[in-house]
Parts: sequence; C-alpha cells; structure tokens
Amino acid sequence: MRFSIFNLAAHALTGHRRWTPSWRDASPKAGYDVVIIGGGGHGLATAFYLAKVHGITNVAIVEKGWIGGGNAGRNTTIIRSNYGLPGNEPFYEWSMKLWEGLEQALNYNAMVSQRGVLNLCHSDAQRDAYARRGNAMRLHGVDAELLDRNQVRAMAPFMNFDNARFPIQGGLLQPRGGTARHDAVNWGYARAASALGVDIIQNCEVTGLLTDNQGAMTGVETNRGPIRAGKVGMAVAGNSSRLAAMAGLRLPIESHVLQAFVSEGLKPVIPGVITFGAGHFYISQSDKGGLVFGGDIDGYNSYAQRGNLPVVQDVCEGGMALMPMIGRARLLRSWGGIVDMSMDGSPIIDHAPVPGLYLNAGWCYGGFKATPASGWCFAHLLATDTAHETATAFRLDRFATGDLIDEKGQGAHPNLH
Amino acid sequence: MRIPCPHCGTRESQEFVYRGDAAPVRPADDGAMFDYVYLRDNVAGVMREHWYHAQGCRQWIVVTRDTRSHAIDHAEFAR
Amino acid sequence: MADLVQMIERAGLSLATVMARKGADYGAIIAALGDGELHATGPGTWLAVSDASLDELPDRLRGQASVSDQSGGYIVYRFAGPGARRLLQRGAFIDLDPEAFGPGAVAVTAIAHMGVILWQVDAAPTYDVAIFRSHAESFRHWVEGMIPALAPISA
Amino acid sequence: MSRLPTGGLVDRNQPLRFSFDGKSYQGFQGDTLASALLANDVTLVGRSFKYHRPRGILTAGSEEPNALVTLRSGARAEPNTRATTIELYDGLTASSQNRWPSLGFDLMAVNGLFSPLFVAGFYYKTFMWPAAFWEKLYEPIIRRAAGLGALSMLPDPDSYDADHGFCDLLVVGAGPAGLAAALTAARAGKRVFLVDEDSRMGGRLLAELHEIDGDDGRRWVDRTIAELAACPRVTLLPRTVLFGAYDGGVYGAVERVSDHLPTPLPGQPRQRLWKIVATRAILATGAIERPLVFAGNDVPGVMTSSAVQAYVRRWSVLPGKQVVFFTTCDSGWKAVHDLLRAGVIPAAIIEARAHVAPDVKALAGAVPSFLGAQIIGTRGGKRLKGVDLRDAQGRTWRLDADVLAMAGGWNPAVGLGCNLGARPRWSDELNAFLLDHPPAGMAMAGAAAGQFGLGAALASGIAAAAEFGTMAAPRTSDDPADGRPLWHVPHRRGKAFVDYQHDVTDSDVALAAREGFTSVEHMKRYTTLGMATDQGKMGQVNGNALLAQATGKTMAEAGTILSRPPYLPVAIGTLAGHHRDEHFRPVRQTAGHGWAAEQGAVFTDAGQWKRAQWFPKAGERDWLESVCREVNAVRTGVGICDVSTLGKIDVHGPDAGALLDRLYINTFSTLPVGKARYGVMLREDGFVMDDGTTSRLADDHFFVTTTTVNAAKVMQHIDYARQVLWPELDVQATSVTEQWATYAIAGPQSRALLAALLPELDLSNEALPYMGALSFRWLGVSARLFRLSFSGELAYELSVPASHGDRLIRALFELGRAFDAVPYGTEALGVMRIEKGHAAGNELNGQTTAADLGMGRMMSTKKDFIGRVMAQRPALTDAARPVLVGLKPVDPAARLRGGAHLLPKGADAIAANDQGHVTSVAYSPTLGHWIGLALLAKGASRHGERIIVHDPVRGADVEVEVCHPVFVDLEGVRVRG
Repeated sequence: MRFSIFNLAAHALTGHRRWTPSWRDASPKAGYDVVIIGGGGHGLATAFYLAKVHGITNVAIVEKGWIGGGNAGRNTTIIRSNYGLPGNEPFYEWSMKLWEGLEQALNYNAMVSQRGVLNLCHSDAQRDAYARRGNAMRLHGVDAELLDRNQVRAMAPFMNFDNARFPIQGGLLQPRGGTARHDAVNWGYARAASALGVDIIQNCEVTGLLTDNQGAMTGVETNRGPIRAGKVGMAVAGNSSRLAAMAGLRLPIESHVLQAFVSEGLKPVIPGVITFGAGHFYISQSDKGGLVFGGDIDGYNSYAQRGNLPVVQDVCEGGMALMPMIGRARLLRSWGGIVDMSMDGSPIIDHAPVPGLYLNAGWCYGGFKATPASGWCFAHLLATDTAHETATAFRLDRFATGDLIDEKGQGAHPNLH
Repeated sequence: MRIPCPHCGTRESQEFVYRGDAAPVRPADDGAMFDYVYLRDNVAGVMREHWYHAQGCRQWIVVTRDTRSHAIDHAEFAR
Repeated sequence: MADLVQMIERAGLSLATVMARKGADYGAIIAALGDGELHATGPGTWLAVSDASLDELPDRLRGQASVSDQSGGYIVYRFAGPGARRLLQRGAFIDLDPEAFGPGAVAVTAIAHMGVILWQVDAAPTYDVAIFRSHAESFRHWVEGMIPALAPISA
Repeated sequence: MSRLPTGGLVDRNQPLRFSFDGKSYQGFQGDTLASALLANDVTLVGRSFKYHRPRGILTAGSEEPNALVTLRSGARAEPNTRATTIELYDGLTASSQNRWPSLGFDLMAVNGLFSPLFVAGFYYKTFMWPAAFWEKLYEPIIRRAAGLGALSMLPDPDSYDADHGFCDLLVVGAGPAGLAAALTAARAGKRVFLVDEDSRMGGRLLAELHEIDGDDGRRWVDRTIAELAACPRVTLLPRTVLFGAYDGGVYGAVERVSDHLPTPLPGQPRQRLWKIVATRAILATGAIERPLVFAGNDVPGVMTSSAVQAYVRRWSVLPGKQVVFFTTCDSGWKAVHDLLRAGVIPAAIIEARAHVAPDVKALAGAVPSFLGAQIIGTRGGKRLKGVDLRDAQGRTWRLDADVLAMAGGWNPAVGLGCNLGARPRWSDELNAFLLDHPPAGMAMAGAAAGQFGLGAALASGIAAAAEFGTMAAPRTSDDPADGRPLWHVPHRRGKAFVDYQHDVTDSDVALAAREGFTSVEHMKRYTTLGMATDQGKMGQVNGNALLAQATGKTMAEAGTILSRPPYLPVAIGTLAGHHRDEHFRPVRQTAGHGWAAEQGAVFTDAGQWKRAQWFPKAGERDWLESVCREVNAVRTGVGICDVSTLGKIDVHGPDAGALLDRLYINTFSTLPVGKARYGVMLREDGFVMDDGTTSRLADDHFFVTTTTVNAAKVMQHIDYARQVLWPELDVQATSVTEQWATYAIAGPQSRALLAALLPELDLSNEALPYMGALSFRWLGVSARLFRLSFSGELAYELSVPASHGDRLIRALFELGRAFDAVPYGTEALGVMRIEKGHAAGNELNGQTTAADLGMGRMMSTKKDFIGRVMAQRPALTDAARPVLVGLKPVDPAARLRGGAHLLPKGADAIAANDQGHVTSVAYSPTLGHWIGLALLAKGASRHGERIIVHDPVRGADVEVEVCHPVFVDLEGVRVRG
C-alpha cells in the first residue's frame, strides 16, 4: 500500500478502517540466510538494504522488545556529516545523502528537516579547530561554512552575546544538517523491509549464539527457540558487549548512559541545531514545538537507561548560559539511552573474529545520524563480505594497529569521547 | 548517585571523576598491553571500578557498583 | 542582611599541605605540628593553618611528611551569624546539621562549582571556608547573591 | 459571578484584580487563576493543539491538560502555565495561547474540518511529494501551527537558587496519608521533609468533606501542620514539586518561592532547586481522577468530578448552574454529596454501573439518577449546553447541563516511584496501576498505594512510617470506594478524546492498533498520546485500555509506560540556578589580574582562567599592532608575561624521581638539584598527553609544571600513577598551582631588570645557567627563579606566593621603567613560541605522537614509561605520518590561517590529496611575514618544498614553502646569552 495524500484521503472516506499493519509482526522461522540481532534503526536499515540493494530477503530481525525501543527511539534526532577525520567523513556524508532521499526510498515521511547544524566557537583556537574540520568537509565535497560572530548573531539573535562567560566568536555551519523524526525512521524502514519480505520478530530475545564444531556461527538461540542463520549480524548498540560475550569476545567498548531532554511545546524559536561545546549543550526544536536538548554522557558505565541529576543541571546550566530566554520554558521529559562508547569515539562495522558473526557497534552518542549509512554498509558487509568503500576505516583491529579515528583526541577513555 | 568515599563519607558522584573497570592491571608484559588499554568486560552487573575523588580527598577509590541498577555496595581506597 | 551572615577574611594566615611519607606515624606528624590548626583533607593529608609562620614545618617533619606551602594558594573566609549554616548548606551538598557536622569537622567539597575546604570552628556555628585565591571573586559573588535570599518571605 | 455566598478557603476580605486576555476580573486571596476565572463565569480558556477546539478547565490540579495560559507578560511571560496551579495575586495578567486571531474566534479551528485526514500518523503518510516542498512549504506551516505558547525571547530577569536537604524521611504529598506519615516520624524525633506541590497543605481534605476525630477534616489538617511546624527537625515545603527520584536516595524538588507574588522580593529567587537526600521516602502523592472517553467529552464545562468538588468546596465557586455527573465509581456520588452539603444541587447523576450500594445511592439524596446509563454525546461549542444519554433500557435522553462532572475512577500517582525503573502492575481488584515493589528506600502510601478511602489512607501513612514510630490512627469514617472502569462509550458521531491536549481520540488509538502499533510505547509514539505537557496524567491509562480492547489483551498484558523525571514540568532556569551569564562557570583570576586590568589588557579564556591576551596602547590600530609591539619589545629589550596559570605540582618523596621516570618519556631521576628539564608525557595509548618543565629543588622534591588546560588532568594522572599503578613508591604529590604567581621575564634586558629587583642574587650565566633553578626569599617570603624560555630569548620565570603576586608585578614594572619593560599577553607569547617552533595546545591535540612533534628521540629506551608500548604500534610509527614543520608564504604579504589544509602543488582539492593541516599561525614581526606550524605527511623530509595551503572556508589558496619549525635562532644562542 503506497502512502500519499490521495491514498490518505481515500482512507478517510472509509473512516480509516482499512489500514493494515505497517509491518508484519512475524514469528520466527527455522532459519534464515541472515539474522540481524537488534530491531533498532541500524538493524532495520540493514535488513532493508540487504533486501533492496542485495536482493537478500530471507532475513530476520530479532528484537528483544519492540522495534525502535532502544537508542533509535531515545535520541535527539540530529543528522549531520560535519566530521573532520578521513575515516569518518565519507561515511557520514554517505549517510547524509541517504537521508536526503530516504522518504522517497521508503515512501514514508520521516520528517527529514535540513535546517542546519551550527557549532559555536568561543576562542581563536576553537575557531581554527572548526576551520580544520570545515576544510576537511569541503575537501570531501561536503557543505561547510565558517561564520563570524555577526553571522551567528543574525541566525540566532536570542543567544547570549553580551554578558556570556564564554563569548560566542563564531561557528561552523553545515546547512544540510538538521533533524529527522526518529520513530518515523524506524517505522519507515520496518515497513519497507517487511514489504520486501524481511521478518521482523519482536519480543524475541537472543539468549545464546549457536556455532558448529569449527566455531563458526550457525544461528541464534532465543526465548522463542533456536533460529538458524547463515550469517548473524549484531546491531545492538548499548548491549554490544553483552552479546559479544556470548561469542567469547571482549570489545573495545563500554556502555554508558546518555540523557536527553525535551521541553513543553513552544512556538518556533530555534532555527536549526545549535551546539554549545563550551557548555556541553545542544538544542533543536521539533516540529511539534518541543525544545529537544542534551549534553554530555553521565560518564559512568551503566545499563540502566536513566541518568542522574548532576547532568540534568549541567545541561540546563549550559542552556541558560547560551540562551537566557529559555529560563521560563519548562523541561517536560527526560530519558536515558545506553550507548556503546568506543575507545576512540568511532564505530565498528566489521567481521567479528568468529566466522559468520558480523559487528555493528561502538556508535557512541552519534548512532542516529548514521542510521542509513550504517544499514547500507552493514548490509554491504553481510552480503559481500567486504567493507563498503565509505566504511573501510571502521575496522575492529584498528585499536591494535593504531589506526584510530579519534576526533576528540581523548584516547582510550570512552567516557571522554 | 552517592558514593561512599572511605575518607570523606558519602558524597554526590559529581565530586568524582570516573575512570572505569578496576579489574585490568597494568601488565609487565608488553604483549598484554593492548588488552589492558583497549578491551573491557563491560559487565552488566556488579563491577569494581575506579573513581577519583577530585573535589574531595583526591584519593582513587574502588567502588563496587551494579551497572544495571546503579546500586553501590561499598567503596575502598585503591591503594 | 549583615545581621544574618558575617563573612570576613582571615588575613595573614600561613597554610601548608602536609602529606605523610609512606609508613610514617600519623601521630608523630600531628605531634610535630604542635598546636596549630590541622584539618584532615585526606588520608595522611592535612591542611595546616596557623597565624604564625610555618616556614619551619618542612624541617620539623623531615623524613616523616612532605610539606608544600599554600599560604598564597588559599583565602580563608570566616562565616558567622544566624544564617551561616543555611548559607553554606545552600552551597555545599554535605549535611551540615549538628548531628552530622560539628565543631572540628572538616570537609573537602565544592560550592557553586568551586572546590572548598570547609571546617566548623564552633557550635555557634562559625565556619571557615578555604577557597582557591583565583576563585575569590566568583566565590564572593555567589555569597553576595545568596545572602539576601536567606531572608524569610512572608505571605 | 458564580461565587457561593459563604464557605471555601478564600479570603473574601482580600479581593485581587487580575486580567485574562485583556479583560479585567476580580478574585480573592486563596484563588487559583482557574477558580477565579470560573468565579467570573469564564469557561473558554484555551484551544487544543491540533484541531484548535475550544477548551475549558478540566481539572483543579497540576494534571490540567486544557487550561494552559501564558502567565505575566514581557520578559516574565511564562507560556503553557496551568491556570489550575497559578495562585492569584493582585495585578496578575494572563492570556490564552495557540489561537488566531482570538480565543473566541480562532481561524485555526478550520483544522477541525480536515480532521478526517489529520488522524494519528497522518504526516508520516504524506507531504512527501514533491520532495523539495517539505522544507520550503509543508514543514514551516506545520511548525507555525504547532507549539503551544510563545517564549518572550527576552532573557529571564529572575534569579534562581539552590538548597540541599538531608533527612531520615521525605514525605511527598501533604494529603491525609502524607500528613499522617510525617507526623508519625516527627513525633519520633526524626528529621522529616514534607513537600507538597500545592500552596496549601492538606491534599483532598481541602476539597472533600470529611470528619476526623470528630472534627472537620480541614481542622485536623490545620492542627497537624501546626504540630509539624513546631518540630524543629521537620521542614515543611509547600509550593514544592518533587520532580524526580534519583540514585542513592537523591530527590529533586522545586520550591516556587515567589511565583505567588507579582515579582520576587529584592534578592529573592523566583524558584529554588532542592536536592534532598533521604534515607527513606514515602510517596503519598495521591491519585488523579480519570476522565471518561465519550463523544464530545472536551466541550468547555466538562470537568472531572473531583475538580467540581474542589471548586465548590475549596474555592466556593460554582462552575455552572446545571451540574450533571457521569460516574462509574462511588467517589462521584460522594462528590454529589459534598455539593449538596455546600448548597449546590446537581441536576442528575448518570451512573454507568447498573447497581450501586444503597449507602452510596443515599449520598445523592433526592438528585435524580440514571443507573446503567451512559453519555453518548454533548451539545454546545464554546460552552456545554447539554448532554445526551442512553439509559439502561436503551432510551435516549437529552438533559440540559452547563457542567458535566466525570468520575471515571482513579489513577494512583505512582510516577515518581517508577523513576528508578520499577514497573507498575495492573490491579484488577482496584482497577489501577500500582507499584507493588517500589525501589529500595521508597514506600507508597494513601491513594498512591490504592488506599482510596480516607481511613485507609491515614492508616497506610502511619504504617509506611512504622520503622520510625507509631501513633494512633485518627478516627474517621471510611468512604465507599468501589468502582468499575468504563473505558469507552461507543459513538457514531463526534470525537471522544483520550489525550485532550494532543487531540488524540479513541479512533486514533484504534487506528494505531490497526496499523500494528500494538505495544503501549508504539501507540504512545504513533498517536503522541501521553506526550503532551500533562505527561499522560489524564489520558495514558485510558489509552492503554483502548489499546488493550483493540488488541484483545488484558490491561495487565497491555501494560503501561515507565514514568521518567520530571514528574511535573520544571523551569530550565531553576535547574540552571546561579550558573548563568558571566557566572555560568566560576572565573579564575591570577594574582596579577587586577594590575593587568588596570593596564587595559584584553582578556581571553584558558579553561576557567582569564588571561591577558594583549595590552593595547593608545593609537594602535588593531590587536596585531599591539602584539607586534609586544614581541619586538621582548626580542629587543624586556617584556613581562603572567604565566601563573600553568599547572604546578609538588612531587615529593624518596621515590619522586622514579615516579617521574615512569610518567615522562625522558628521564628525571638523573636531574641534578637546581636544574630544570623539559619533559613530555604520553597517555597509555602512546599519544602525547602533556608537556612542561620540571625542576629539582631538592633530592626528594621535584616541581612539575603542566600546560594551563591540562593541569587538573595531569594531577589526576599523577595520583593514579602513585596510588593505583605503583602504590609501593614513596611519593607525595600536591597541586600548588594556586600557591605561586609566576611571571616570565624575557628579553635581552631581562637579567638586568632582575638584577635590579634582586640585587642580592648572582644571576650570572655561571651561577644560574639556562635551565637552572634556585630558591630564595623575597620580602620575607619564599621565591623561586627559573631560567626558562618559551620565547627563545634570555628569559626567566620568577615565582612568589600568589598573595604577593600583585606586589611583584608592580615592583617589576616600577623597576622596569628604566628598561622600557612592556607587559605582553598570550598572543605575543604565542607568536614567539611559534617563531621558536614550540608545540603547544594546537599541536598537543591528543592525536599526535612525540615523534610527530619532533621529539621522538626523547623517548627513553632504557626504562618503562606510560605509553611506551602502545606508541610502538605500526600506525603510530608509520613514516608517512604528518609531522611538525614550519610554513612560510611564498608571497611575503600572504596571510596564513590555522585549520587550513595542505595540498601538493597542482593537486586537485579533494580529500585524497589532503596531506595535513596548519596547526598554528602568527604574524612574525621578527621576520616580517606570516609563519605557520603544520603537521604535514612525511614533513621532515620535505623542507624546502612548495605546497598549497587550502582554506576554502575562509579564503583563497596560499602557496607556502615548507621549512624547519624553528624560525628564529635555530641554534639557541640567545637563550644561553
């Protein structure tokens, strides 16, 4: 069933009684060519591209809860490709290009909104660091503009320019950056993948990995029985280590909690996405009017999907410092997601050291924007056993070789990335 | 989260700096250094971890904490 | 508002960080320090505070403890008056109730994002707060902003 | 006026003026805006989010989804404020929101005509074609139409502060259960915090008619509060919302200190953030009455039964003349009873249950009742005119009514108990989600625990505090509290709202289920039910029930969502508190700050520190002219720079040298006393962490310096090394950054100036050679002099206790007049270090190795040190890595900029040709042109090569020559002079 305004109008005439489920709520079959563990955005996108690009449709996604219930539905919905290092930039730009055609590809309005991502700087050194990054983006053919203080002021006159602790000196703008409606992305991928024959199996928790006597992956054990699989891909950010442990692997990853916040609905205020690095604060505004904002991770290992008050205060301090007109706006909801913090702040899309097992992990707090390309590249790896050209740097062995992709230069301290 | 510092008493976690799993021991053997620096058990459950009481007694302490519930059992000096 | 809290700088103090050497006898160190103020800021670590010079301290403690002069590093403010406890309680996330914190008690903590060493002088209660010299202006701003808010509100 | 002649908790001697949408009205002290509006017969107060339907006041509490107004005006305007929680004050102004041009005539109500299209998830299915229209057309329209109130866009003029509380017992909610619990613990002498969101404590006892210990329930409240207030260890916090439960027994609460006043009193905050640490907490948070889901349930005049009861009893306001009740539980009948006792005679009771107990029926006296009946529709647009009902026999009736009171049962307010992950469970017995297993340290009491009757609530409050003590339960009658949920009244026409604020209807929930959104979380997200500012307090459980119905599940199977903080929306300003504007973060000022400010210094931020960036002189055109003057003065005469912000650490002990050997790539244990040495430390992953000079002041005393921004990090690193890695070493370390004010005195005349200041010292090359250190006394305090140079000139660093730093800088310039000494700032410092090729922050960016910075040979091969092993990884030792080089523009007039990238000459500007970037640049007055430091692939072997500096974000390409990173005095003659 193709979505369109005409189709919607036709359904309106029948009282919307003839809509059918967006995706089939499948039960597990005995086996599949590919089983993807994790029904988040990355897993769903992987399944869609496996089917769409590689023609592999005998695919199951097994999700322990409801699809999109992890980080895919617990983020601040920002999309951007403003990275500085050559290992990252082509990949995130590929993701951005996929975002730009996503709704037509999925026939689902994910409300991709390219209203710009602005990173503020407060010193000459920060400005030069952003120039380094902006220039790297331009060398990759990506849009980037370095704004001075007056240009920033013209974009966001409500910010504190006159009595700030860290005065705004300018910023790096990626005009094509923006936001997308996270839940819709998940549902759009699920609907499109399901339509191509992918089985989406909810409430199905993987309890073990099945291997043959050579140690190669043969399937997964679940609370709904064993499922055979030619290949097993894991896309369970937040829980990657727990799953990898089932295969006897230790990963260069720690699980940390990242909180995010939304305010009550307000008439449009924030032009795009604004990030205030000096205050650990970033903000955008949803189409519904809520200010969506966040800051640093809480900083300690956690699987609890909730954070603590110091970070709430820290984030709000940053918000007030940046835009003192939000003092009387009210925080409405907060939530916490468990993120895979990797040792260099960059992801892993690679073969696991176990034959037949494939890793998609280590997204830190940046997984949402990567959803389309992560799915595309993971599908490519699963289908062809070779890394996609934009994801060649996301190797698991880079920590051993030293080919790190450390944008922040923080080293092997996951909570500092 | 409140951390029972063995010197200062129980304090809010923001006074501390987190380092992570206290289990890895800096190896004498060069060949074991990669594991020490990069690999983590990342346990979902009770974990012994290093915290530094930066805004208190400046001691590194080992906190025994459940990463699923944030429940803290106890803390002791690291040395 | 001065009737609620008095804040005065204890000028002319000598201060030093004293850290015990490995295996040193803490009792001996404390004895060697004489009758000056001594605030335990960590295990085997003290902040010595004196109106007299502490220049002789390194020699007196030679082999037992390491001494770093901090006379220039901290400013010590004394807080007294009926609002002193409430003022500091608004800043410090430690329990200043008499049951939990009394004369002689010391805490190293933070007030308004600034590290402090805080000790209670007497049961009045009077407190001393040692703060990094570089933070003095921000700390005073916090105090001056907070004191008027200690006044009770009617209606 | 609908104010009853007597009764209520308003002070009729204190009339207050207020205005709503520009019209003036009068209320009384003790009113809320909602009660005052109702007293003035104002029933239309807002418009709904999506369809812009007229909406009235639905509740009398903080769960209100409809009556959202913008309170106050100008910079104090506060959008989306619940009229039901606004305490009236004299001169209050409020206005309606989300309507155009006016509340009464809202053109946006046209949306309602398109409601057949605007079903749940409609935008996911449309607006996709043509693609470009989304951002240009569709989305801007959607965004403008969405949102609720508007921000003033002016800085919040009020202040916020914070407080900390510690207690044995925190009681949340001062209704009967909470008061009983608090009193029990208070009588046992415990430290108790009792917080309540209302301005007046008492909870439902303020709205319902009860007898306790033979007296009016309200008088029991007064007595109890008086007793609690007299306990010195009890803290009563009315007007305080407990918004979140956090780990370790930490609770967050907001006290509305001044919101009941026109403006805060001088010096007072608007609100105060409380962090409360409680050994035990009792959540006596009550219950929220469920609305009923039937067609037309949103017409102004439709209210919850408990709200009608509250307006009549507490505020003495009659919300209408013809009040009809629609109930499924006994509390509706009790409300009728309370109205009757206040002299208000309801028009009818429509009871969905076929039978009610005789004593319940007796509560309504002679009020006509319809048992087994349901409301199937309402009449009226901006004000309820009547209701249509179907009785037990299937006959339909039309009743006139201007108020419809819904008693749909009660949802215990368990939200706070779920903040730490505990899941509520559906009780078929009580028809409510309850928290059977609250987190450790928390207990539920009263209606929040499903104890809906007054006697039971009081008893449960006492029981919850049993570990602290006990007391006799007050005598009271227990009300009937039976009920059977009615989740939905089927209807053909009209809309039945589940989530009022977000305009989510019964059919939206059904549609979500039809489309496969069958988990409550999917349904919530697809329909947006529960995501409005009431956070699902009104509609979530009804929505769950409709979903359960649609999917054939039980309530228990359908489950519910997990409530997360904040329990009620909290102002961002309150959470930020004191930390805003210039005071967002504390400022650190050096001892010489005041002097520098007197000189007109321009300051810059370095971490928390303020540092003088340059010292403009009258007549100078721009910063560059000032900086060049400062550099020239240093290179030809003498300049003085405040370098106090560098991190300084005393490392003491017999094993101090051994520890430093393990921290630094080079060796310190061999450093003679009285000497300084430059050192580099790595992280364990082999990349450079920090650098600085370390001096040996005694056999067992090293004085370590760090970069300004890394000071705390290095201190922590040293403590980790000595406490965790090598606790066997006898080493003590302490930060002395604050202790020392340090000035760099640099330039050919620096020795002469110092000699004038310190005539008793021998400053000759022999006595104090380059990298020498000595201690002495100045003005009776200890002082240190180091012969160190960042500028490449003959130079010293002179340290005195920070308490004497101001005196020293003034003394230096007093004597310096004879030498034309100039102050120089961080810019000139930077220029000279770039001229000398010294790595600094831009090069020590966490991505570089020692070898990258030309210091590979410093890495000792004779000892272990942190980072040694990982630094040997192939990618860190790759010969193709970018390394530090100097850059000189071929055209001497060309300007270089930091952050530019490096391309081979003639190569395309594409990433594949990217060979590095410019890390630092400066205009070198010494050389007369711009110079730069850069990290260039294989740069060490490319000195003399011409390459392109590419900076598309700022300007055109510049051709440069690669050169040695040391531009001035490569041989280092001057520093040794």
